[in-house]
Amino acid sequence: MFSGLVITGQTVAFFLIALFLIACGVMLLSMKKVIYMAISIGGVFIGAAAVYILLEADFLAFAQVLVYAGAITIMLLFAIMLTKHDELERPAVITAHPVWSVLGTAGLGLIVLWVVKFSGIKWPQATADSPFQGQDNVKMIGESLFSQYVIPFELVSVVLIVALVGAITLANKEEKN
Amino acid sequence: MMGNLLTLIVFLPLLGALILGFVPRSANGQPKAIALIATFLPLLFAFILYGNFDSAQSGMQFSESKEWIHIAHAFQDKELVIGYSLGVDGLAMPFLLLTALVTFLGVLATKSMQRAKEFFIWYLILVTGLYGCFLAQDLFLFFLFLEMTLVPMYFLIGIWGGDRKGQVATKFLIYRGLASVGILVSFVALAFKAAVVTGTITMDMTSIAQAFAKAPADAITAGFKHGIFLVLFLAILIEEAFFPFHTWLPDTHEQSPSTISMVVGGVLMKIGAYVLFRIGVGILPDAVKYYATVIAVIGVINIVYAALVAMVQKDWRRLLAFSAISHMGVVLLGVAAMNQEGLQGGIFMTISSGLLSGLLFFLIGAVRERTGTTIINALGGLSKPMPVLAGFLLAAALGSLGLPGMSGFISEILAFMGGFAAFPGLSAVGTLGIIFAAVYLLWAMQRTTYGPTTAQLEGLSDARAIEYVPMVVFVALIILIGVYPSILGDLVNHTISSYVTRIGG
Amino acid sequence: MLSVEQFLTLGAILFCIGLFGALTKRNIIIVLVSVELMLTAVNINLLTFARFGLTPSINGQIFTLFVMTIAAAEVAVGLAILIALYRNRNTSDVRDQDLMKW
Amino acid sequence: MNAMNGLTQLHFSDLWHVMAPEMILVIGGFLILVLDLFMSKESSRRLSPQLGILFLIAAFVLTIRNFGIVADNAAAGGDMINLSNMLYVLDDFGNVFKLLFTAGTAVVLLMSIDFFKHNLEVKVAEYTYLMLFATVGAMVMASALDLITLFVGLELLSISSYVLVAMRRNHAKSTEGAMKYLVIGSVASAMALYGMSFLYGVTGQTNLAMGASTMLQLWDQFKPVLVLGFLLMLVGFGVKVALVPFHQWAPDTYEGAGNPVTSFLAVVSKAAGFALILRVFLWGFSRVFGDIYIYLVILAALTMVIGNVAALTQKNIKRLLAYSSVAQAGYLLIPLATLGKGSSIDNIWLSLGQTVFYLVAYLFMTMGAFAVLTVVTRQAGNETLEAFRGLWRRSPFLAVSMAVFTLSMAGMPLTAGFVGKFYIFLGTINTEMYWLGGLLFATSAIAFYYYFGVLKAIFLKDSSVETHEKIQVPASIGVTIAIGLIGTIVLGVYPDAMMKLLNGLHWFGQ
Amino acid sequence: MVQNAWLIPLFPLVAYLLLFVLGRRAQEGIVTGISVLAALAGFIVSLLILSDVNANGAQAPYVFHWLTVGQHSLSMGYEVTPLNAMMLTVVTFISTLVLLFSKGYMHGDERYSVFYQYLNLFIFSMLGLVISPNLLQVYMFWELVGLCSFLLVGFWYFKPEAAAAAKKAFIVTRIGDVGLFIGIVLIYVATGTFEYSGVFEAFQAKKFAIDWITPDHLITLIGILVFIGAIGKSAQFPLHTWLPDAMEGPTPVSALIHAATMVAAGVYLVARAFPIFEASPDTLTVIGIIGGITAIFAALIGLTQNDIKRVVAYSTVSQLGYMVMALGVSAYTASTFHLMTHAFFKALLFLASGSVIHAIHHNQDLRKMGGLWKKLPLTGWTFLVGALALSGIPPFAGFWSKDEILLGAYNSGHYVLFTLALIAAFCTAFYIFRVFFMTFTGEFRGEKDVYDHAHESGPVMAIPLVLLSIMAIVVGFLNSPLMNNAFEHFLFKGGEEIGNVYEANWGMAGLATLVALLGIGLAYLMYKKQSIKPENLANGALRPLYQLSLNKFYVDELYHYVIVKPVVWIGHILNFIDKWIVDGIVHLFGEGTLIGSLGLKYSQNGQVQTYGLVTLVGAVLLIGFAMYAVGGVK
Repeated sequence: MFSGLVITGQTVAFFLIALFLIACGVMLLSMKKVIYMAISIGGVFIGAAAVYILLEADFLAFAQVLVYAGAITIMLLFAIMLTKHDELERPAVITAHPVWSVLGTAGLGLIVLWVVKFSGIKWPQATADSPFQGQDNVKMIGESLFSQYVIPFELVSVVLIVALVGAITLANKEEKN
Repeated sequence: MMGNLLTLIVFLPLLGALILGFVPRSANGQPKAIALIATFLPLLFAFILYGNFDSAQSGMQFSESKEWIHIAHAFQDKELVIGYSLGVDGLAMPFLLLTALVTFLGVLATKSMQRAKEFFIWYLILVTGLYGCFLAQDLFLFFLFLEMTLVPMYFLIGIWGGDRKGQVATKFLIYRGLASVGILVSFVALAFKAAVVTGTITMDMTSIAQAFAKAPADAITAGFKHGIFLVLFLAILIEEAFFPFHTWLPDTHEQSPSTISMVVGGVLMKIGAYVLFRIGVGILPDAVKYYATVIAVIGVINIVYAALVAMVQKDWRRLLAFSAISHMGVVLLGVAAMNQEGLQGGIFMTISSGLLSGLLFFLIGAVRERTGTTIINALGGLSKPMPVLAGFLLAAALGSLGLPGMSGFISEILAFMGGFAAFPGLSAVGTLGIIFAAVYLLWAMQRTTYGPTTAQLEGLSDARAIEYVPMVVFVALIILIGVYPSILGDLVNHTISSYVTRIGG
Repeated sequence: MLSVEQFLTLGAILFCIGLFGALTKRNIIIVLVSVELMLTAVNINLLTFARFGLTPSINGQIFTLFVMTIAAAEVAVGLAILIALYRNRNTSDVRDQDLMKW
Repeated sequence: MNAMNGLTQLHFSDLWHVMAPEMILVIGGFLILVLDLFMSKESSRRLSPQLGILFLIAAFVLTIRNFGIVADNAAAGGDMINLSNMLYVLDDFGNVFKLLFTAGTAVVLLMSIDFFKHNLEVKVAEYTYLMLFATVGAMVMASALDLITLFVGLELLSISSYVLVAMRRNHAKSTEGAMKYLVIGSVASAMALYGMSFLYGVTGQTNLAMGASTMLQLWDQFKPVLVLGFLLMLVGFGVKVALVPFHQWAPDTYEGAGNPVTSFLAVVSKAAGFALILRVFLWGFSRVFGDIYIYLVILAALTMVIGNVAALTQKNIKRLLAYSSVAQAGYLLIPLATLGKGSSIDNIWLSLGQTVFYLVAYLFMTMGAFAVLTVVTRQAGNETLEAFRGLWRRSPFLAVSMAVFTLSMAGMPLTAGFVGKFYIFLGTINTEMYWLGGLLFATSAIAFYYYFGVLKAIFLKDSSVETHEKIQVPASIGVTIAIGLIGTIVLGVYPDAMMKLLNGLHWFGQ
Repeated sequence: MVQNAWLIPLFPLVAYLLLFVLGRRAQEGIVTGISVLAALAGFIVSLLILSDVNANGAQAPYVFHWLTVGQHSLSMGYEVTPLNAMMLTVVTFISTLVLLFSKGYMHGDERYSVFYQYLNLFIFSMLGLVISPNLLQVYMFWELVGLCSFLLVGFWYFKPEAAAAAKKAFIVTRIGDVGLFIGIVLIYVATGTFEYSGVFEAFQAKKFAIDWITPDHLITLIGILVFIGAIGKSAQFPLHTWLPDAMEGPTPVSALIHAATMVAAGVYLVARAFPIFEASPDTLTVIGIIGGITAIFAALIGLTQNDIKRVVAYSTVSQLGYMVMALGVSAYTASTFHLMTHAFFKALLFLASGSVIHAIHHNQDLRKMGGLWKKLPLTGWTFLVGALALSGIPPFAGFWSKDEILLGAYNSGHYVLFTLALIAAFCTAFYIFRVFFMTFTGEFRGEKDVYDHAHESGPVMAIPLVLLSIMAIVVGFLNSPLMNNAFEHFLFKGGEEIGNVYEANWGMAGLATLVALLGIGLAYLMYKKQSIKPENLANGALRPLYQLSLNKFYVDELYHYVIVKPVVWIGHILNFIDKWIVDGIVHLFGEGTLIGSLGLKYSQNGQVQTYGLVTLVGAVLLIGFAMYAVGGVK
C-alpha cells in the first residue's frame, strides 16, 4: 500500500488528516454522550475541509467549514437542545443487529477496497501538476455554475425553499386557534 | 344474420348480468327469469349455428374478426395484432353446444336461494367466459376469457359454497391462476415463433397453426416445440384436473352449489381438454407425438388412480369428481395415441363426460336438496320415495360406466381403439378403469337407491315437472350420441383428419 | 506522491463509518450526522476524481457543491421532522419509533 | 472566443421552450406561497389546492404542447432539443412522464381537498406548493441528462416528500413514517451519490450522453469500478422505487402518510424513480447493458416474489397496497431488464412503451383504490380489511369500483392492469426469458390470494359495522374514483388508442 | 324374409317403449298382452326366417353406415345365418312363454309394469345380440343384456341381497367383458374392421396391422381375450360366482336370462366367431379346459346346495361348461345343439321351480319342501321331464346333445376332459333328482299352513310348462340319426362345415345313459328310500368334501379376500395418499408460502435501522455477487 510512496509534506499531511478524520469518526461511533458526538462530527467536517484543500478545492473547503462545521453543527446543537434526551445512549442490548451491521458495512468497505486497490484497475498516475494549474478556483466554479450548471443551480434554490418551508412548517409550535 | 351471432352468443349473458345489476335486490324470481333468457338465447343461437354448420369443411365458420389491439415492436420490429376474432369449427362446435346446454340447464336447475340476484350476475359473467373460451380464435382472446371465468367462480364458490367455501374458492382461484401462466407463456411463445416463419405476428390460432405446419425444421426447432408443449401440458394438467394436480376438483365439486358443480364438471374443466386438442394437437402435433408415452402414462395413471380413489369416497360429489378425472384420463390416452380413433375418442369422451357430469351433478343436487346430504352412507333406498330421480341417477351412472347405447361407451371404445394401436400395454392397464368404474358407481348406487329405505328418507318428493327438463334433455343427448355417434363424429371428423394428416406428413 | 487510491480508501472508510453509525446509533440526530458523514465521504471521492481522475475537471467540485447544499437542506428537514416527532413521542431514540410494523 | 469561452448563455425563451411545464409549476408554487401570506387562512385553505390543480393542468397542457415541438423538430431532422450541452433535454420520454406526473399530482390534490377537511392541522398552502415543487423534481428526473441535475431533481422530490409525509405533524405515525423515509432515503441518496462519484471518476463527465461513449471505451479496463458504481446507483434508486430488498421503508411510510400523500408516493414518486432509472441506465449504460442487466433481473424477480408473498398475510389495507406497489415495481423493472438480452432499438421502444403503459394503468388503479380506501376506512374508523366488510351493501358504487381496481392490480382481463402486464410479458417472451414472464404471471396468481381477500371482504362477508348506513362519497373523491374507473376500464378494453399514442412518440427526440 | 329380420328385435323394443310411455300404473293385463304379442310376433317372424334360411342358407349381412373414423367406417346392421336363425327362434319362443308365465308369477307386484319393461328390453337386446353382423354391435348388445340382467336381478331393490347380487352380476361379468372389449379392440387394430366376414378373412390370411407380436400369438391372444368375455357372460370358471347369486331375481328372469338366453350368449359368441378360435389350437385347448373344469366344478357344488334355484343355477353353469368344452374340442354342432336343447329344458326346470316356489309362498329352501307331487301334479310332471332331459336319459332332448358332446370329447382325444364330463354327467343326474325327490316326494317339511294352501297357479303358468315339456322331449330328435341329423345339415346350410362331426356311437350313448341312471339311482337311494342317510355322509367321512361343496369351494371367500379386500385397501391407501400427500404437497406449498409471508411480515419490525441493514446486506450480497462475476480486470 505504501510502496513507492514518497514522503513529502503533502503525504505527511494527508496521513495526519486521515488519521484525525478516522479518529473523529470512530469517536462519533463510540461516544456515549450525544453532545460529544456532535462535537466529534464537527471535527470530521473540519478534517474533511483539510482534505479538500489537499485536493485543491479551496473554495469547497471554505464552504465546508462554513456550511458544515458552522451551520450544520450549530443546527445540530440546537436540535439536541430542543429535544430532551437521556444524556447517555442507553446500553446496547446484545442483538444480532450490530453484528450484522458490522458485517454489512465491513463487507461493503472490503468490496470497495477490493475494487479500488486489488481488482487490477490501473488508476491514472497521480501527477504533481494540478489540472487547475494557475486558475482561480472560485472563478472556475462560478463560471461553470452560472453557465453550464445554471439549471440545477436554480433548482437548488427551490430545494432550499422547500427545506426552509418544510422545516418551519414541521418544527414551529402549534398555532393557537 | 349469421354475421354477429357468435358475438351475441358470447355477450348476451354478460348483457344479462348488466341488466340484472339494475334489478332491485328485493325482486323475487326476476333474476332467474332474466338469467334464463340470457342463457336461452345463446342456446337458441347455438342451435341455429349448428343447423347452418357445414361439417364437410374443416376450417372456421361464422368467423368474425376485427383487429383490436396493435402492439408495436412486440417482436423485433414487427407489430403484434391482437384480434377480436370468433369462429367455430368442427372441434369448437360440440363444445359450444355443450356450453349452451349445460349453462342453460344450470339456470333451470338453480333453486331459490339467498342473494339470487348476485348469484346470477356472477353466473352470467362466468357463462360469457366459458363461451368465449370455446369461440375465441385469437389466443389472447382465449386467455382473456379463461381468466374471466376465475373471478365469478371465486364468488360463486365463496358465497354460495359449503362449509369450507373460503378455502376451496381460494384454492380454485390460485390453482387455476397458476395454470393460466403456463398457457399464456406458451401462447405468446407460439405466436412469436410463428412470426419467425411468417414474418407477421398475430395471435390468431389458425395462422399460427399454419405457420407451424409449414415451418421448415430449422426455423422452429424440435427443442422449442417440446419445451413449449411441456409448459402448456403442465397447465393443461391443472386446468383439466389431472393427477397429480387434480386436488382442486374434488374440493370444488364438494363445496360448490350444485348448479356450479354442473357447470364446472360439464364445461369449465373441459377447457383444458379443448386446449389440448386445439393447441397441443392442433399446433404442436410433433411435440405431442414426442411426449406420447409420457402423456399415455399420465392418462393411464389417472384412469386407474382416480378410479381406485373414487371407490372409497364417502361423498357422492367427490366420487363423481374422481370419476370425471378417471374418464378424462381416457382422453389423454386417446390423444397420446395421436391417431384418428384416439383423437376422436378423446373428443367424444370430453363431450360425453361433460354431459354426464352435468346430469350427475344435477341429480345429486336434486337428491341433496331433498335429503340434505350427499354422503353415500346417509342415503339408501331412494328408489322408493323418488323412483324417477333414482331411475335417472341409475341411467346416468350407467352412462358414466360406459354402457353401450350411451355416449360414454362409444367414447371409451374409440379412445381405446386408438390407444391399443399405439400403446397396447398401457391401454390394457387402462381398461382396469372400465371395471373399476362399474365397481364404484354401482356400489354407490347400491348404497343410495337400493336397499331398504330409512325412515327419514320416506315420503320425500320425487322429481318436479321442471326438473324433468334437464334430466330428459341430458339423457336424450347422451343416448343420442350413444346410438347415433355420427351426430358428433361428423362434426369433428374433418378437423381431426386434418390434424392426423399433419402428423403423418 | 499521493495517489487516487489513498483518497478513495479514505473515502470508503469514512463512508463505512457513516453507514455503520446510521445503522446503529440510537439518537436520530446522530443518525442524521452519520448520513452527513457518508456524504462527506462522497465529496472526498468526487474531489479526488476531479483532481486525480482520468479526465480531471471542475465538474467534480461543482457536484460537491451541490451535494453539500442538498445535504444541508436534508439535515434541516430531518431535524424538523425530528422535532415534530419528538413533540409527538417525547423521545428521539430511533428504536422507539416502531408504532408501525408488521 | 472571449473570456467567457465555453460559457453557454441561457435565454428565457430557450428555457421556456424546453422547460415551460417545470417553470409554470415553480411559478405556481411561489405564487401560492406568496398568496398564502396575504390571504386569510380560510380562503387560502380553500383556494390553494384549486390553484395548484389549475397550475398542474396548465403544466399538463404545456407538456402536450411540447409533444408538438418535439414532433416538429423530429420532422425537420433537427438534433435533440436541449439546454446547456445536453444537460436538460426535451423529448417525448420526458414529456410522457411529465404528463403522468402532472396528471397524477392533480388527482392527488383533488383527493387532498377532502383530506384537508378532515386533517385541520395540515397547512394547505404549504402542502400544495410542496406538491408542485415535488412534481417539478420529478419532471427534472425525467428530463435531465446530467447526474448533478438528476440528483438535484431527485432530492427536490425526496425532500418535498419527506415533508409531505410529515405534514400531519401531530400524528405520531406520520412523523414516524417521515423519519423512516428520510433516514432510509438519505442513506440511499448517499449510496447513489457514491456510485455516481465512481461513474464520474472514470468518465470525467457528469453528463450521461457524453459519458456513455467514454464509458464504452473504458468499460473493459474499469469494469469493476463501473459495475460498482452502477450497482450503488441501482441500490440508491432501488430504495426510491422500493425494490426488494430495499423496500422495507415503504409499508411503514405508506401507512403513516395521509392517503393522498401515500398515493403520491405510490404513483408519482415511483414513476419518477422509474423515469430516473430509465434515463440513467438507458443513456449511461445502454451499450454495456448486456453485462449488467442480470442484476436488474435478479431484483425484478426478488421484488415480484417477495412483494407479493409479503402481502399475503397483510390485514392492514394501506400496508397491503404498499406491498402491492412493491410488487408492481418488480413488474415495472422487467421492461428495462429484458433490454439486456434484446438490445435492438426496437426493443428499447417496446420497453419504454411497456413501462409507460403500465405506469399509466398503475396510476389509474392506485389512485382509485386510495380514493375508495379513504372513504371506507374513515367510515369504519380503522384501516384493516375489516373496514371493507360488506361494502357491497353499504355502497355498491364503492364496492364495484374497488373491485375493478383490485382486479386490475391482480391483472384480471379487461382491466388496464391486465393489458399492462401482458404488454410487459411480451417483452420477456420476445427476449426468450420465459421463466421471467412465467414468474410475472405466477406471482400475480399468488397475489390473487390477497387481492381476492379484499374482494372477499367486500362481497362475501356481511357488514360488521353496526349501522348499515350508506357511505356518502365526497365530490372530490367521487371524481377521483370515476377518473380511476374510466381509465382502468378504457385502458383495459380499448388499449389500442394508448398503444398507438405510445407508438407514435419520438421517445428520444428522433 | 331374411331382410326383415330387423323386425324381430323391433317388436320387443316397441313393446318396451309402449310400456314405458304407459307408465308403471298400466293394467297388468294390458302389459302382459302387449309384451306377449310382441314376442309372439317375433317368434312368428323368426319361424318364417328359419324356413327361409332352411331353404336358402345364410345370406350376406345388411349393414348401414354408423360412424366415420378417419378412413374407416363403422357400421351397424343385421344378418341371419342358420345359427342365429335357430337362436332367434329359441329366444322368441322361450320369451313368449316366460312373459306369459310371469303374469302369474309377478301378479300383484307394485312394479309389475316395470318388470315387463325390463324383460322386453332384455329380449330386444338379446335378439339384437344374436343378429349382429359385427363384433362391435355384439359387444354393445352384450353389455345391454348385462344391464337388463342387472336390472332384473336387482328388481326387488329393497332386498339388500338382491341389490348386492345385481351389482355382483354386473361387475363380475364386466371383468369378462373387459376381456372381450380388449379382444375386439385388438381385432379392430389388427384388421381394421369389426365385421365378422372381414375379421375371419384376416384371420385366415394372418395379416395384421400389429407388429409387436407374431400373428400366431396374436390370434391366440385375441381368441383368449374374446373367450374371457364368454367366461364372464356364460358363468364359466373362474367367473361363475355371479350366476348362483343372481337367483335373487324373480324366477322367470332366471328361466329366461340365466338359463336359456343370456348366459348362452357366451357360447353363442364363441360359436359365431368360431373361425377366430379355430385359428389357434392353443385357444381351443384353453376353451376346452375351462369348459371341462366348469362342468365338473359346478356339478360338484350342485350336489349339496339347499336352495332349489341355486341347484338349478349350478346345473346351468355346469351345462354351459359342457357347451364350452364341446367348442374347445371342436364339437361345434354338438355344442350349438346342446345350447338349443338346454335352453328348453333348463327354462322348463326354472319355470317349474318357479311354480313350486310360487305355490309355497316364495320359499326356495329344499329342506322345507317335500311331498308336493300331490299338490302340484302338473309341475311335478313337467319338472320330471326337465330333470330327465337334463340327466340325459333317452329319448329326452338332453340325451341327444350331451351324448354328442361326450362323443366329441372322446373322439378328439381329450380323454381327461371326457372323464370329467362323464363324472359331471353322473353328478348332474344325481343332484337334479335329489331336488326332484326332496321336492315332490316324502313329507312336507315346512309349515303345514303353507302346504295346505299350495296349488297349481292356473293356465298362464301351466301352458308354458306344458309347451316347454313338449319341446324338451321332442327337440332332441332334430339332430338324432333318427332324423338324419337334420340340425347339422341346417346349421351348415350354404356354408362350410365347422368343427368336427362324428358318426353316432351307440356304445357311447349306452355309457352316458348308464352313468345318468347310476346318478338317479343314488339319488333315489338317498332321498327317496333314505337307505343311505345324507346326513351321515355329510357329517361322516366325507365331511370335508361336503363342506367344500356346500361352501362352493370357498371361491367367493377367496375372491373377497384376495381381490375385493386388497382393491378396496388400495383404494383407501390411495385416498390417503391423495388427501395427505398429493393434496398435502399442494397445501404445503400454500401453507409454506403463507408462513413465509408471516415471516416477511414479522421481519418488518418497525425499526428503521433494521430496514437500512436489510438494504445494506442486500446491496452487499448483490454487489459481492457482481464483483465475483466481474472478477477484476485482466
